[in-house]
Amino acid sequence: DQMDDIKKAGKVRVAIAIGTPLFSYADANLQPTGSDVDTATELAKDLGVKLEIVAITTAARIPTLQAQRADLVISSLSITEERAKVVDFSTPYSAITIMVGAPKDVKIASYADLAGKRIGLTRATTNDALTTKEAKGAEIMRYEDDATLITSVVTGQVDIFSSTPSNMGEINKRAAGKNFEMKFSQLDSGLGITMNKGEPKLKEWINAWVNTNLHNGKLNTIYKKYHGRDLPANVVKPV
Amino acid sequence: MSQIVNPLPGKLHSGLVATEGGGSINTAAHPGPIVKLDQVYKSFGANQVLKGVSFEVAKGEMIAIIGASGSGKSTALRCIDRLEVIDQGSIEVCGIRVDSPTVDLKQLRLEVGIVFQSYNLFPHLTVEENILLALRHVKKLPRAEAHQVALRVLEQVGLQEKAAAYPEQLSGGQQQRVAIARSLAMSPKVMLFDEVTSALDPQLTGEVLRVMEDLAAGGMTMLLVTHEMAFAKRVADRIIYMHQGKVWEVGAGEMLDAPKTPELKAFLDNGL
Amino acid sequence: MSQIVNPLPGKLHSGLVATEGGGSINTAAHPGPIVKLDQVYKSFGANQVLKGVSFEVAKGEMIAIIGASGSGKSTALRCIDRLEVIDQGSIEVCGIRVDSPTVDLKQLRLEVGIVFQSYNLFPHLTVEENILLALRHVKKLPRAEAHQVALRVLEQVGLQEKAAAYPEQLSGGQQQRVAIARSLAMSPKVMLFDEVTSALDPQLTGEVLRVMEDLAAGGMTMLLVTHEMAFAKRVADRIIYMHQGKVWEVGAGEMLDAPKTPELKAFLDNGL
Amino acid sequence: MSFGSFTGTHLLYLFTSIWWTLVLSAVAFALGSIGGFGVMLARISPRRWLRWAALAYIECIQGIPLLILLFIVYFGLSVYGYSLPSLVAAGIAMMVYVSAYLGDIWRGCIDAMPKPQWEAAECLALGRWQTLRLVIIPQAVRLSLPPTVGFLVQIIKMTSLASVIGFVELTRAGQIINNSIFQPFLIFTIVGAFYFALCYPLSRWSEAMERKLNVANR
Amino acid sequence: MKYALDFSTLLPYWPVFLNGAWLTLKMTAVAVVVGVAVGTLVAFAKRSQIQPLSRICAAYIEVVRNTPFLVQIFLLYFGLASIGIRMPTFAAAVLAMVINIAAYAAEIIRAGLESVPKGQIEAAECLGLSKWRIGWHVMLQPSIEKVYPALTSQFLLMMQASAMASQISAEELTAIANTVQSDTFRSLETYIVVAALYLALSLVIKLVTHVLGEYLFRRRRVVRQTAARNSRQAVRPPTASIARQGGAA
Ligand SMILES: Nc1ncnc2c1ncn2[C@@H]1O[C@H](COP(=O)(O)OP(=O)(O)OP(=O)(O)O)[C@@H](O)[C@H]1O
Ligand SMILES: Nc1ncnc2c1ncn2[C@@H]1O[C@H](COP(=O)(O)OP(=O)(O)OP(=O)(O)O)[C@@H](O)[C@H]1O
Ligand SMILES: [Mg+2]
Ligand SMILES: [Mg+2]
Repeated sequence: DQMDDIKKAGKVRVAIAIGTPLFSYADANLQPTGSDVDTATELAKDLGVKLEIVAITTAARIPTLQAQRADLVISSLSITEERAKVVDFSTPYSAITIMVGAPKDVKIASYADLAGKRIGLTRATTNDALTTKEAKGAEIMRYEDDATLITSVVTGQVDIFSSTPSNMGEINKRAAGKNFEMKFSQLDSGLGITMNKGEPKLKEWINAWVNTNLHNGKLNTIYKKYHGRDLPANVVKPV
Repeated sequence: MSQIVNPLPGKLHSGLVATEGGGSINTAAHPGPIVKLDQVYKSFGANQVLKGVSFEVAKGEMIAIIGASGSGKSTALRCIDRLEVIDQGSIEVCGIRVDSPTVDLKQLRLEVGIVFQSYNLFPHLTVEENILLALRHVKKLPRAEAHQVALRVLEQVGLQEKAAAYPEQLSGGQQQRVAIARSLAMSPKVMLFDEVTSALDPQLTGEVLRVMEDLAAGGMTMLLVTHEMAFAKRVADRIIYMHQGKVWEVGAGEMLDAPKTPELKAFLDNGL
Repeated sequence: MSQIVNPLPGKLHSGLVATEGGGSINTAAHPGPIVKLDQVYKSFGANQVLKGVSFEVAKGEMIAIIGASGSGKSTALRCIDRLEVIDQGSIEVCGIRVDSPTVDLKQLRLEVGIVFQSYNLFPHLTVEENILLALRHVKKLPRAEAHQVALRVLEQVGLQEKAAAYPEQLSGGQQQRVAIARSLAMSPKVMLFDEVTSALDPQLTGEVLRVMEDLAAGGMTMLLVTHEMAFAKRVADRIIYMHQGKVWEVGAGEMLDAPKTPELKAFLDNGL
Repeated sequence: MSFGSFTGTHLLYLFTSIWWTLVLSAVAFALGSIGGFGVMLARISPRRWLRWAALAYIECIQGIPLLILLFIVYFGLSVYGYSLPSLVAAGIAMMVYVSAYLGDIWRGCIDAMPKPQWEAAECLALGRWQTLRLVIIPQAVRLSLPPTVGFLVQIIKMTSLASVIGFVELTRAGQIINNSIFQPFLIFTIVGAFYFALCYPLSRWSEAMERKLNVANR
Repeated sequence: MKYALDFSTLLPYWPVFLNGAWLTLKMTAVAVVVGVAVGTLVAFAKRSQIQPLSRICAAYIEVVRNTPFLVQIFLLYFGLASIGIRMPTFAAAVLAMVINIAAYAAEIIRAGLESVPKGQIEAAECLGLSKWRIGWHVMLQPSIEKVYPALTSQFLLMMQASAMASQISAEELTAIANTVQSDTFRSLETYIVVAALYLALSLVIKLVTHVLGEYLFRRRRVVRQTAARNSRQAVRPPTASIARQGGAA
């Protein structure tokens, strides 16, 4: 039983893809930081064990879990049906908006407008799955993590991207004068803390923890600290 | 294409000077000797190798150069084909001033054929391709014509049946004969040979010497460095004995029987 | 460790057969010759090199094998030490059936010492280390004892003072003598020598031949391939002339003065 | 354009990550040498099946990118329940890869030893393993030094691939810094310079040794 | 935990895998052809008498050979873009590969050029062949023939190195693998399949280069056949020379 293992080891291994601005990234001192990192820290504290961050790439989030290299993944992982077939999700602890962004002077209003255009995104994300399915005829450029995507947009390798508002904020900070804006929203999705299947004890504890901390406002504080706004209402459900 | 034809004050020499007849398209007819060295000096660094070498080769003449190792024989030959640039003096080949900085190298090398001790065949080409290379790309002969020429020269050296072989499949003597054929194919006015048989067994040496003798009999102007005294004596019109970078003795084959200088005597006593 | 001692029907031979005395620890005393080849055949691919070679070497005998290049002399020697496996026939050395597939190679090679034209010293080891190598690792002698043996054999070949030198610091003749010493150190019952002086200058050849002569005088059983006719005639008890993979003539040294077969006559006329 | 800036902290971080590059290189080389030695022995074994097996191993491994081997080892070992730190995973993958190449290089060196040396040792009643250990290998080592050092350079460069499985060595450190300050040109130039500083002396050393060998053999 | 390999999930993806393999092959082919051409020029330039030119070439070769390909890719892709030079992924990946392989090829070809005996060049001069003709017929052709094995093993390493282009969004085989494994959650199986595909690709490249070598270098074939025909005498096995070691990692 994983819960017992964690307690016995005295540490919880949480896989986090460092390279997702605002959720999980390296600060000026190259220390991991972001809302997911804070969430993991709080969780470990409440669990009464030490936190060990397993740094991974975005595409490795689920394989790492399958490979038993981590006990949990807290890494802006959207809850989807496909993923739920192979791993277990907690109830949403946070949320992410997936959107298509582009410079102000580019006219895009829907998936149809993307045909024939190059759009950048991060491999093995919900953006990837959704855009690949919907944006027929677009040339999709897949990067290994959000940071590489941002580097590519900032350096001008691609102009149109599917990402999150927070990433767009980063891009706008770095690529002055391009004025990237949100063209349309693709999906609002809840993020789950992810664990292997068949761990009822662990799942129960995590769900309870998420619930508690949503209602005592702790998770909202963390979110607001990095993203500058409150968690969407559909995440913070009434009791 | 204009040559600097510079008729130097004529010098007497013992050879037979025939006036040039038909001649190739590019070279103006000139009355002088085919090859003429005048007070040629050449050093490698501090090592003065040629110290005022002068001699002439008349049309149709065959001259053998002999001398101890290091006496400058190869260097003299290399200077004639401008593989080395001389320091002082003048060299003229078929009316071309070889020492001039503006010498037309291509023209010079069409006039002169040279064969070395190491055969220097191109290993990745067949015997025929070795011969065709320059015919096609320098003389720009059409394929069929070049092929005819190649066959003719191969026959001349007795190797028609080896046309499709690669150099490594031939004996040393055969390779050397191909090298001669390759030079011949360009119809040079004069052929230079630098110890072409030194690397060969006595038996193979025979084949190559026979080819050279045929050539001489056919009227080719030839200048050869050799250690084969008997051959030199029998075939050469004149023999030049070089010693320490100078022409020490010149004469007909009989000079080997009665050397005038002690140096030549010592050389012959050692060598034979 | 049991040898297959297979007493073949005895064949007469002109040599002197001495019965084996003391013998080494591992080999059963056996009455026959030290080396015995019987109808040995050996081919390389389609090239049949040995075509029914038979001869015997008795204890203390010194036999010289002569013959033209390619006649199979080296191959015969190599077969005796099982560096080549024969196709047909039998070879027996000190009672060991060399042709048997289960032959005890280590035992065989303790009985036989062999020295080649190319000395094959180990270049990364000093002279003494070359000799010590097998003493320590095959004979498992303690260091001090092995050192004694090394000194003794080096003295035997007159090279005590070179013990610490590396092979490349020695002349060819010295290297060859070290190679002999290295073989001797293992106290073989028979020594094979394959043209051990062919690569040497006449002067260096002398040193090596003297060592071999001493060895023969000391009663070592020896089989040597050589081109040194004078030496063979003077020192060998018998001479074997091989021609085209066969033993063509056998006899004492005088047979060289009066060859019976035209082949040996031709060989001697060419070679001397 | 410039955002954030490259600070001393970053430089220090890169410096310390060189250490991990060196550690991984050392591990890969040490493990790879052991494996390579085994592969070499198998390649020259008198047993035919062993020679073939070694040949097949070499051919297979040399046909697969190290990146893929890394993924296979990283994910493969752990789905069977071995959860190893990425240093170990990278070390094992590189051992497999390096041993195929080193085994091949070393076999070439052994083959280049003159056959009479084998025969001379054999005639002194030395066994096969004794001959190899006492006569052949000591000589072959000299011959193998230049290509081995040359390959060490390859190994150092290969460690950059371990970045994709999250092992923080020089290249990964560069990526992490870039993700924070977005100055790829500067950062990767510095990273490249560090690699150059590590590899260039080794390359020159290897070349110098090779030249010396060639002169000695002439 | 017992894990059972299950490849059936990957079955629907075979066209995707083949696409990736095809792109890998295409990138490798273009890089090899252009790279060898550039490398040849660099090899001649490094031998040239013009000091600055030969120095620049030497520096280029050393820098490329002593830094990881991955770093070169990043530098080229992001670095050039951030100073205003932008290019499509395929072009960027192939350009990085060309820059890489050209340096290795230059070094290999230079070794070949150096092994052409001086006498042969002189012989060609004496036949009146021009500098260019000598460079092409007398120097380059036999050099290439000699170093062909070293070159082809470099091609294979380059094909493997192309896997790193996945890091800059080129959809070659490795990138495909990353996507497929995140779709199917079958990472081990995916990478095993991809390893097998790479192996198959390298066999294809070996086969192609072998056939090409037989076709281009007629001499080897002719000499071998004649030797086999003429003498059925057993030949001693040639001593293998030490494997030349290159690499693109
Ligand atoms: N390229 C060179 N650079 C420096 N020294 C040279 C060069 N070529 C020849 N020499 C020197 O010039 C001298 C004469 O050499 P050359 O080859 O002309 O002698 P040779 O008469 O042909 O002797 P041999 O009979 O040995 O061929 C020798 O001392 C040689 O060392
Ligand atoms: N390992 C081998 N493989 C193939 N052919 C061989 C081999 N060893 C020897 N031969 C051939 O066997 C024949 C006899 O060779 P061998 O060395 O026994 O002659 P030899 O009498 O010792 O001559 P030499 O006086 O030249 O040493 C030769 O034709 C040689 O080419
Ligand atoms: Mg000379
Ligand atoms: Mg022999």
